[in-house]
Formats: sequence, structure tokens, C-alpha cells
Amino acid sequence: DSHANDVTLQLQWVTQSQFAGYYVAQDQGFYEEEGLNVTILPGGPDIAPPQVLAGGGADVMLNWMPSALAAREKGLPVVNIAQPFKTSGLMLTCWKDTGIESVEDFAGKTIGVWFFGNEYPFLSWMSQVGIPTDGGEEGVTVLKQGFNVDPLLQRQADCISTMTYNEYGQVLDAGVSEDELITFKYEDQGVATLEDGIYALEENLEDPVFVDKMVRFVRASMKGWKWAEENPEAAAGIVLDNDETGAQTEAAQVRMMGEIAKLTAGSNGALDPADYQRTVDTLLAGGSDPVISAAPEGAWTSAITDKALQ
Amino acid sequence: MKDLTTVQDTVISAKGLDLTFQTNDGPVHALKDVNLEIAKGDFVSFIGPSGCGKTTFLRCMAGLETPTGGEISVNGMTPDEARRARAYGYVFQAAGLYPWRTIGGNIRLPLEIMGFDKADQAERVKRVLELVDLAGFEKKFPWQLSGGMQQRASIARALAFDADILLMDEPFGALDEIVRDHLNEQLLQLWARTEKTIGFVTHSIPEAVYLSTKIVVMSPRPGRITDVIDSPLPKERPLDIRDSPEFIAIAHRVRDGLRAGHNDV
Amino acid sequence: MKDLTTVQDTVISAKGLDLTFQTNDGPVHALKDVNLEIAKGDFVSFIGPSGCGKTTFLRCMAGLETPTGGEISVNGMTPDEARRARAYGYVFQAAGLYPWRTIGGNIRLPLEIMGFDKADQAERVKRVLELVDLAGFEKKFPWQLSGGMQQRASIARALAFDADILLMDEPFGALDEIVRDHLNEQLLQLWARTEKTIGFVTHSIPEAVYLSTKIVVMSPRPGRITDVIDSPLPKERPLDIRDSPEFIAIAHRVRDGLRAGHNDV
Amino acid sequence: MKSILPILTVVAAILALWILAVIPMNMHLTADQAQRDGLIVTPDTPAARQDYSGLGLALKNPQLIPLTYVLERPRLPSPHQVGAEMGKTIFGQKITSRRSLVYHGWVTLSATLLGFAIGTGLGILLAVGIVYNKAMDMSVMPWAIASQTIPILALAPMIIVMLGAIGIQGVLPKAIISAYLSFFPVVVGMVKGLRSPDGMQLDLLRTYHASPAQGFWKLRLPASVPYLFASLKIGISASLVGAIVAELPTGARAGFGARMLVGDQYGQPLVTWAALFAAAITAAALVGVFSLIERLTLRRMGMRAT
Amino acid sequence: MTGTAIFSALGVWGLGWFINARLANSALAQTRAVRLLIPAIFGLTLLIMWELLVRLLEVSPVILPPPTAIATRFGQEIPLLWADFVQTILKGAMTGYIFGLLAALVVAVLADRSDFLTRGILPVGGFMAALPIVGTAPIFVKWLGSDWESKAAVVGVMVFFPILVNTVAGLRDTTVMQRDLMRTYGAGYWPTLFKLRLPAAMPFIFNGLKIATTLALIGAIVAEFFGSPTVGMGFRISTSVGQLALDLVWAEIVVAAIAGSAFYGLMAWIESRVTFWHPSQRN
Ligand SMILES: Nc1ncnc2c1ncn2[C@@H]1O[C@H](COP(=O)(O)OP(=O)(O)OP(=O)(O)O)[C@@H](O)[C@H]1O
Ligand SMILES: Nc1ncnc2c1ncn2[C@@H]1O[C@H](COP(=O)(O)OP(=O)(O)OP(=O)(O)O)[C@@H](O)[C@H]1O
Ligand SMILES: Cc1ncc(C[n+]2csc(CCO)c2C)c(N)n1
Ligand SMILES: [Mg+2]
Ligand SMILES: [Mg+2]
Repeated sequence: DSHANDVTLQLQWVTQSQFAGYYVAQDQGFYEEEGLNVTILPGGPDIAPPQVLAGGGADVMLNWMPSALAAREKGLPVVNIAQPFKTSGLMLTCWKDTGIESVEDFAGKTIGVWFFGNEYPFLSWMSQVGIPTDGGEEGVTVLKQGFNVDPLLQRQADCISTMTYNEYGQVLDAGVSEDELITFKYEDQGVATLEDGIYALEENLEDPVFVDKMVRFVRASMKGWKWAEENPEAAAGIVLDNDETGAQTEAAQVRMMGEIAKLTAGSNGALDPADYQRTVDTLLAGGSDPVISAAPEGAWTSAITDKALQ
Repeated sequence: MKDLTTVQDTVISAKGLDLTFQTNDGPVHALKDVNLEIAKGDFVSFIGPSGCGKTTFLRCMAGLETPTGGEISVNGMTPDEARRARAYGYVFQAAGLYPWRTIGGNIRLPLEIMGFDKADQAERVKRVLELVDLAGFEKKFPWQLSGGMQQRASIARALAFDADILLMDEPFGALDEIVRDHLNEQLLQLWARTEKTIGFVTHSIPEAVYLSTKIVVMSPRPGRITDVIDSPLPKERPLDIRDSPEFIAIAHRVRDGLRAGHNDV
Repeated sequence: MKDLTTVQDTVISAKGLDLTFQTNDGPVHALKDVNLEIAKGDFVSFIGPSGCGKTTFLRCMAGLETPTGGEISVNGMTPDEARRARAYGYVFQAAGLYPWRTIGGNIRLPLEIMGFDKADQAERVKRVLELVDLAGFEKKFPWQLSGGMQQRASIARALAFDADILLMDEPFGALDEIVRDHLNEQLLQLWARTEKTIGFVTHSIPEAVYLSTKIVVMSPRPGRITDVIDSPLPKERPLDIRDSPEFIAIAHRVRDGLRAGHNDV
Repeated sequence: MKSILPILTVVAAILALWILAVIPMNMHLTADQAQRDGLIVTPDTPAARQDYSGLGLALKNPQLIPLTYVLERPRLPSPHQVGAEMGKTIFGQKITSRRSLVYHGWVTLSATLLGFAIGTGLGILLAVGIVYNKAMDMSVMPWAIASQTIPILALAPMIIVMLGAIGIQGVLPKAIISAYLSFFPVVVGMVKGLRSPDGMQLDLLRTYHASPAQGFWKLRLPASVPYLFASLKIGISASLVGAIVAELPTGARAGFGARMLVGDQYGQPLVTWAALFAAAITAAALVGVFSLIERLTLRRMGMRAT
Repeated sequence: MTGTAIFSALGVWGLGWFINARLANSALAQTRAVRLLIPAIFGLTLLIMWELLVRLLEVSPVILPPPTAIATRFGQEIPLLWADFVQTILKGAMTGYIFGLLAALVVAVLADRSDFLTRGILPVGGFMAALPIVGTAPIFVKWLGSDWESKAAVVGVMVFFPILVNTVAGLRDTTVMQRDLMRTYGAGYWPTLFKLRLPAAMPFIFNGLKIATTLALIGAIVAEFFGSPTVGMGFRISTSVGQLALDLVWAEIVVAAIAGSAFYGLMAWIESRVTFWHPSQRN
């Protein structure tokens, strides 16, 4: 019956290789094998996946952990049930000719940051290194960055946020060579937070039917991810097939799949408590404008992955 | 409020009517203490210098204007109620045809509203168009007609249905003598035939005298009635009655009244 | 095209004028083969049944309508050129006041356009308002005036500046006899004083005869001139000239012409 | 048809301006690229070039001007680039393909038309209510205004989520957002139009004691027709904009809006510009259709269409 | 539960409507206080219904917070809301509105000088109206940067067309007689424009101006979604949606609604002063 087998997944961005595992699982029939009927909802610039979850529009969502933990504090009890992404792909990309060599040189510079729940890692990082984010000589001027790399290319910003798998490639595509740039990976700065986890509502997890459904979902999804890691070109092709806009290019998606594979590589789907702890610590260190005010309780569970990975 | 003292055949009765307009530079006293009784079947002409309140008075009778004082009743009802009983045919001082309707369509308008059936409508439109000498112009739009033709179309519109009370505000102002004489005769015939009560604003003294059973002379600032003349002329009126001594005597009295109104100013 | 044969003092000359309107149900022949010469200082009245083309002819003179045939020249120029030379004062058949301007503002309009200075404007507005008996209404808006008052305001507007040619389309239609007589006298005085050339549409035979040096009788369908009467009356015309035998004789001729026009139909 | 030449003239003027603007707009990017490709550029560092305006830089490096027209990711694409992209995506694809702008146009257009129908209907109903009902006149208008100041892009996701929760999906949520943007111009224009008859025209009906319904059909509605068309023309373009806006929070799957977003996000300005132009052309065509209907209607009504 | 919620909401609606209908048809209806009271009651009715529905149906506050929560948040964040208001409305929307207005008037008058230009410019203007903000905003942000200048440009482009169309339509809305009068004076283009056509066009121009007020606000706010400094109503709304701080989102929406209504009201007030003579203002 439908309650036992229908799953709606809310992505956190438009269809691209970042979500290859799920499209592969769909395309290769892994979900079907588990008896599941999965609907994948693409995201977009205005879609807050937690809101869709709260509104009943989806059963599970993908989200960055800082955003999910903030949602918990706002009274929406979402729980991480699996973590296919082991490492963070987030980084700052700067023009070398602005004289930036290390984090200290950010003072007085303009930096593009994604907001919409994705600003937390940056704010924690800056507060940890003691740089104010409200402009001036000593601090950085923050721009809310749109969904493209124009602020860097047009030199309206000295640095912008990029993902290793997407925006960074676009900067290079624009003809910029790597040695004109200097990059700061959050991973390298010790402020990495977990990205692209699978979350469900706490209350749903009390329902054994739902839990069983999630077990099958996570198992099939991880199967999809591993398939994608091994067949990056085919996976990118599957993603392209699912792109309804028809505007994505094969080259970009193949490259993205290659980079994504590096981020999922270390994960079998189970959340590593150490990664979780590092994420929470980073966020709690957020200084005067904390993302979360106290260490969350019950924000993740291994129950699903434990069963799925048996 | 129903007035019990009014005798059965009084159609319109105004008592101490007062109307003041508020304008950007002070109030205008358009009607002051106006008293008048009009009986069923009367043909009443209103004459007076421009701005003396003729139009305003006519509008009060039709309930288009609310007096600021006094009382007016129509068939023992308020003008509003009378309007609801569809008692009025009204010819405005300007033609006021709807520009998106043809001449025929304009005349058909009241018939549609009052729910006449299609065949009857067509028949009536045809009849009144002939009456005002506009046969053949049915399909034209108002702006394709001369000023006088538009005015005749608006008269036709008021005559198309059989209202008991016909209020006409200078209906023949833009017409030449010949047509005017012709329409005067037509109007008299219609009136004699149907026993309508008619209120009629005109600037022509001979016209007023020729048509009316009662002539009301008004005077401006404030607008008021200065004379009411009951005509001794018979109901049957050939055109040459205008040369009779009675006719000339009444015309004289009207002219004197008018002149007095003018000198007042 | 400049016509070299025209003598110096011909102001308006129409030769074989033709005008056909295209309408949704076929063409209307509004003017057919109209020929007329108007000399400087002439006072020409146009009279004829409604729809005979009086307004259309006046509009042709002012260059507001383009004839479909024939020629018309004004002061040896085309009407368009004459208009640009500000030769015309025009009174329309309907008042046509601008609703966003007060009465004073409406009269001031042509003065502003023609660049009169402020003091002169005020003085002229005051003068013409008195002339048409509207002193005190300067600050009112058009919709706050009665029909006749609006018409007088539009006459005042045309008189406020000194156009050489005054074209008036039934200017006194909505006025009572007394005002009309008064304005007739005023107009004659103005004309005598200033040597203006005046074209005047009226439906009143006595008015036409009283005012004009030339009376043009027109007839409809197609609109054409049926008679042109040069008045033998002297330039100096007291009101009681209307009882003189010459006056009555001309009036008779006009009435006959009019009647003929009507029977034509 | 008389309009073809004037439109072409205006379009030509705009094209000329556009072509000129391409040079300064793209100069910095061109210079950076040229330098990477080994050409000599003055001044010779990107940072130093920031001190120059696009025009100044072009004057210093006239040899680079032709290159401003052929950048792969221009700041301002040149007309022929946009034209080529449109040609490729409109005529070069099967119209059922996801790479065809015709396909995306239909996705957007279907939501537009449905939204326009809902919005116009609602707008006219509200206007009638406002004109005929005093309580509505005094209470609804201020809130109709307030409703339009709410940034729809902020509400859209919530609307979608809420509609999704009660099972409404597909074209309807988009159409509702599109209707939300188009009903307002219709209300404003129609209220004005329905109130445009003058005193005498209204008085005439009062002497007949016409019912309110008769007053509506025989006077107010015909008198409002010119206003109605003015509103419809604004309303149809508002609907289109609404449908496009609605494509972002519905997951940007297909349609002009999705193309614009994805073109923007993946650094393909030509995709964005082509979708933008295609949307505008669609709107111009829709407005053109209404102009035509307007002219025919007014002529039939005997109002001289100027 | 759902039934109770819906019934109580309908009850509130009925009551509010009843009071308003009585007020609007009462003798007091023309007084200033009542003219303000009626929309206030209408709004209050909606708010109470909202509060009731949200509470009785237990709608999650991350989807739709109750009005009381919004009001509380509003009260706490006044300095923040003010800063956002200045950035978005005063700098972005107003500048854009004024530039769009001036451009539209100039183009309308230019176009109007010749029928040729009118025929050419109107369709092209229609083309511009349909440039959706989703497409134009990123382009202007790319060209003019993230600060208010790009927002003003977006607004300018958005308000341009409605004002243009209405102005052009208005400039043509004169009667034959009104035009002929000017012709008999031999009045040239400019006197006719200033003394006849512009005054006659005012009712139309204000129609456009009123529609444009709300467009200006939407434009300025939504354009911030595509890049902005860390202040502004659009920035706050999009950021707060991501943070699920829906009460702050709605507080900003309240600011937008108040600002928009005030702006519209101002235009309507000027309109009533300028076009007092138009039948729609007179009765
Ligand atoms: N709506 C109005 N607002 C203000 N004043 C008005 C209004 N209507 C009429 N008046 C004034 O009331 C007075 C009487 O006007 P009314 O139209 O009744 O005159 P009338 O006798 O019909 O004149 P006419 O013969 O010129 O038509 C005039 O002084 C006029 O200015
Ligand atoms: N714009 C127009 N379009 C079509 N027909 C017109 C137009 N204007 C006038 N006509 C027609 O031309 C003829 C002459 O009209 P005109 O207005 O000149 O008459 P008129 O002599 O002034 O009449 P009146 O005394 O009634 O004002 C009429 O038959 C009329 O229907
Ligand atoms: C409005 C909005 N802005 C930024 C992100 C962050 N983000 C998460 S994944 C991703 C794609 C990278 O190619 C981006 C941009 C978001 N989800 N929504
Ligand atoms: Mg009157
Ligand atoms: Mg005429």
C-alpha cells in the first residue's frame, strides 16, 4: 500500500550531479527492488526543504546539517537518518591579485556568502578567527551572493563561496586559470560542517512502517551512490536525462560527478559521530550570533543506517 | 409622507422646496421656497433666465436631486418611489446619447430595461423615429449626427415608452422653426391623446404659451417662482391661435415676468 | 493654392465645395457644390433644417474638416494656414468647456495660448464675463453651471481675444429671449466697432434677419445652399427694426426657403 | 500592418544602441581573456584595468573591440549571439524536446493563460463588488493594495507547500501565483472604468428606474470597455511574469523561468537571455492579440478607435 | 477539530462583514473616522480568522505563524526593520520609481509627437513589461552590483511600461470638440499638450502611477533575492525563510504592506487633488 511504499524526497537544489545517487537508484531500479515508489522533487532558490517537510510535501529531505540543526531549534524536530556525504565541498574562492594569502588578509575585503541557511559555516568560521562581518577596515563586507559566480568575475567581490563540484568549475569555465585564484576549503580550515544529509521528521520515526520504508530507502540510495561513484559518466548521463530544463551540459555534469564522488567516497551512509561532534562544536563556537545556542539532543539516529547496512 | 389633503388628481406637489448647492466658492441657492401643484393632464411650461433653477426643479420632480428643504410628492409618493414605478420620461438639456449604441439602440434602451418584447421594441423605435423625422438614421452612431438630430433622437428615446409624466428640458432648443412647429403640434396631439402630464422647460415665449395649460415664470438668485399663469386657451390649438388676442395677452404677461426677473439681478 | 482672381476684400471664398462622410452604413453627402463669397466685415447667417450641413460648412471654413472636393480659401490662404495665423474665434454648438478649468480659466485658455500678458488676461476675462452676464461665476467649474450659463461662457471664451473671423454655431440656442436680445445687440455693437467678419448659425429667422448682411439658406440631403439673401437693412439696427416692412419681407423669403428645404425631403 | 515599419525602426534604433553598448560592457572580460590568450593588453594587470571605464579601456585597446562580440560568457551578449541561441533552441530542436524553447514556452504559457483567466475573472468580480457594494468598496480596496505589496516570491513557496499539502499540484499552483499578480491591474482599471459614466448618463437610467444589473450591462460595462482593455493588456503581461516567477519555487523544472535560473546558475548567459527574449516576445504577442481584439471591439461599438 | 476551526472562522467573518455593512450604509459612512475604521475592521476580521485557524488546526509556525507571534517579533525588531526599510524602499524602490516615471513620461511625450513613433514604441514597451524580474534582476545585479542601484534599475524597468501605456492612452483621450477648440486657436503642439492633453490624461496617468507603486515595492524586494548587501527587506525575507524564522518574514511583509498602502494612498490622494473634475472623483 501507498503509505508503506511511497517516498517523496525533497532535494535542496535543482537537478544536478550533486544528487546523482538518488537519480541513479531511481533509474537503475534500486528503489523498485526495495518495493519503493520514489518521487524526487527538485529544489530551487526559494525552496526551504524543512518547510516542505513541515508542510507534508515530502517524507525526507536533503539538507546541510547547520540548517537542519537550526530548524530543530526553531521547533521543527528533524532528524538525520543517513549521511552519504563524508566531506565538505564548501570553500571560498578569491582573486590572488587582491593580495589575499591567508585568512587574516580578509580584513577590509568584500566576500560573497550564500545565505538561506547556508551562511552558518561562514559566520562561525569568521567568529572563530575573530574577524567581524559587518564591514569596515577591520572586518569583511559580506554580500548575499546570488546563484552564480558573477560577483567574482565582475570583481564586485574579492572572494565568493563556491562548491568544489559546481561554482569553482564555473569560475574556471569562465576562462580564469587556477593560478589566478586562491581557495580556502572549509575542510582545511577545520570548520567543515556536514553537508547533504538525509533527514526525516522525528514524529514519523516513531512509526515502524515509516522506519522500515526509510531503511529500504537509505539502502537503495546508498546503492545508487556507490554505483554513481563507479560509473561517473553514466551517472551524469542519468542526471541529464532527469533535467527537465534541458539547459545542463554534459561536460559540467560529468565534472561535477567526479568531484562529488570525492565527497561521498568516505561514507557508507552512516553518520560518523565525530563528524557530527565537529559540526556542533563549530556551530557553537559561533560567537555572538550563534547558529544554535545549545548542543542538540537526538538530532541524529543510527537506527536506520544500522538496519540498512546489515 | 403621504399628504392626505391633496386631492385625487394632483400629480406633482411641491411645498416650500429649497435647494442649496455647496460649491468650492460658497453655497448656491438654486431653489428657494418653491410651491407648485400640477394636476393630472396638465401641460406646464417653465420659463426664466438661464441659471434660475428650471433644470434643478425638473430634476427634483424626477427625484434626481434631493431638496435641502421642503417637500415634493408625485402621485402621493416621493419622487423616488414614483421613479420606481417608472412614471417618468425625461429629456435632458443635452442629448446624452450613449456613444456605443446606434440611434436605434439608444431609443431601444428604455424599452429593453422595461422589458418590452422584441417585436414591440422594433415597432416603437420605428414609430418614434418617424415622429421626430429621423427615419433612416437608425443605424448611425450619435457622433455621426448633427446637433439637432441628436436632440431629436433623445426626444424619441423619451417618447418610446408610455410614461405618465414627461419631463422635457429645452427639448427643442437646437431645432429650426419649421421642425419646431411640427414637433409642437405632434407633442400637443400626443398629450391630447394620452392625458400625460408634461413638464416642459423652454426659452421661447410663444412656444410656452402655445403649448401650456400652466406657465411658470422663474427668476434667479435665488431661484424662485415669480408668476404662475393658468392659460385660458382651449385644449384644441391650431397653429394660428398664436395670432389671437388672448394668446398675445398671455405672451405679454410672460415677457413682463421674464424682464422683471432679469432686472432683479 | 492662392487664387489670384479673388479681390482684396474677400475673406472667405468657397468654390464647388463637396464633403462626403463615410459611415458604417454608407456615405453621407453633407455638402454638395457649395459656392459662397464672404467679404471682409460681412455678417453672414446660416439657416436651414437640422442636418443640412451648417456645422459642417462652418467647420470647413475653420479648417476643422477637409472637404472631399472643391476649394475653400480664407484671406487668400488655406483654412489651415489661416488657423495658424490665429484668424478664428469659434463657438461650438455644444459648450465644450474643459472640466478641469474654472469658468475664468476656460476663458483665459486662448489668451494664455496666444501669449497675452497676465494683467491683460485678467482684464479681458473680467470684461467678457460681464458682457455675457456671468460676473461672479469666474471661480465655478463648468459642471456647476446651468446649460445656458455654460453656453454663455463658451461665447465669452471666443470673444476674449480679437479674432478677425468669428464663427458661431448656434451660440444663443439655450438662452431666453431677453438675454438673447441683449446679446444680439452686444454682438452687433462689437461687429460695428471692430469690423470683424462673422459667420453665424441660427435657427431663429428673426435673429438671422436682424443680425446679418447676408443670409444663407441651406437644405439637406445632400446639404446645399438654396438661397443667398443680401440684406438691404442699414448697418445701424435698433431692436424695433424688426417691425419694419423690409424686415418682414426678408423674413418671409427666408421662411419660404426653409419650408422648401423641408418639403424636399 | 501599418505598424511594421515603425516597430522595425524602433527595434533598429535599440539594436544599434545595444551593439554599441556591448563594447564597454564586455571590455574588461575581453581584456582579461585576451591576456590569458597571450595578447598584449594595456594596462597589463586586471587590477590596474579596474581603474578604467569600459570605454576608456576600449580606446586604449581598439584591437580588442571585435573580440567583445564573441565572448563565450559575455556580460552583455551581442544581438547575434542571442539570435543564434534562440534560433538554435526554437528552430533547431524538436518542439517536444527539453532543449526546445517552444516546449518551455508552452509550459509557461499554459500556466499563464490559466492564471490570467482566474486573475481577470477575479479582478472583474472584485471591481464589480467594489463599485456596487459600499462595504466592499471601503474595506476591500486597501487590502487588495496591501496584497500586492507582499513579495510573491517570498510567499510562493508557502503557497506551494500549502497547496501541495491539500493535494493540489501541477499547473494550478503556478496559475494561482500568476493570477495573484494579474488581478490587481484589472481591479484598478475596472473600478475606474465602471465609474466613468457621467452624471447625465447615470441619471437617464435612474429616470427609467433601471435595476443595478441593467445599469451594469447597459451603461457601466460598455463605458468601461476601453479601460478593460488597457487593464487586460497589463494583466496578461503580469500573468506571464507571475507564471515565470512561480517556476522558481515549484522546483524550476521547466518553462522560461527554469531556463533563466539554470542559465544564470551555470554561467550560461545566452540561455538566460534567450529565455528572457522568448518570454518578452510571447508577452508582446499576447498584448498584440488583445490590441487587435480591442480595435475590433471598439469599432463594433462605434467608438472611434484612434 | 477541522470543523470547529472552519465554523468559528466563518463566524468571525460573518460578524466582521455584518458590522462593516452596517457602518458603510449608515449615515456616518462619509466621516473620516469611519472611512478608516471599515478597512481596519475588515483587516482585523482576517487577522482573527488567521489566528483561529492557525491555532485550532495546529499549523506549524515554520509554515504560517499566528499574527500574535508576528506582532511580537515586529515589536522586538523595529531597528532592524527600519534599516531594511531605508535600504529597500527609500533607496531602491523610490529611486527606481522616480526614474521609471520620468523615463515613461518623456518617452510617452516623445512617442506621442508622431503616430509613427507611437506605433513603434508601444509594442516595444510591451515587450519590456514582460521582461520578468526573475530574468532581469540577475542581469542588473551583474551590471550594477549588489547594492541598491541594481534594485532601482529593476524597479525602473518594471514601472516603466504601465506608466507609459497609460500616459499614451491618456494623451489620446480627448474629445473631438476639445481638440478642435485648440485647433481654432492655431495652438501648436506644446500648448495643446500642456493645456489640453496632459490635463485630460491625468486620470489615466494616475492609474498607471497607482499600479506602479506596488510593482516598485515588489521589484525592489524580490531583486534582493538575487544578490544584496546584508541589509534590506528582500535579503531579510529570503534569509529568514532559510532560517525558518517565519515570524520575521511576516514582520517584513507587514512593513511592505504598510509602506505599499501608504505609497498607494499618497498617490490616490494626489490623484484626487489633481483630477477632482473627473466623473469618477465627483460622485
Ligand atoms: N451640480 C451643481 N453644483 C453647483 N451648482 C449648481 C449645480 N447645478 C446647478 N447649479 C447652480 O444652480 C443654479 C440653477 O441651475 P439650473 O441648471 O437649474 O438653471 P436653469 O434654470 O436650468 O438654467 P438654463 O436655462 O441655463 O439651463 C445655477 O446658478 C447653477 O450655477
Ligand atoms: N462625423 C460625422 N460622420 C458622419 N456623418 C456626419 C458627421 N458629422 C455630420 N455628419 C452628417 O452630416 C450631415 C450634416 O451635419 P451637420 O452637423 O453639418 O448639420 P447641421 O446643419 O449643423 O445640423 P444641426 O442644425 O442639427 O446642428 C448630417 O446628416 C450628419 O448626419
Ligand atoms: C537559496 C539557496 N542558496 C544557497 C543554497 C546552497 N546550496 C546548497 S547546494 C548548492 C548548489 C551548489 O551547486 C547551493 C548553492 C541553497 N540550497 N539555497
Ligand atoms: Mg437648464
Ligand atoms: Mg449643427
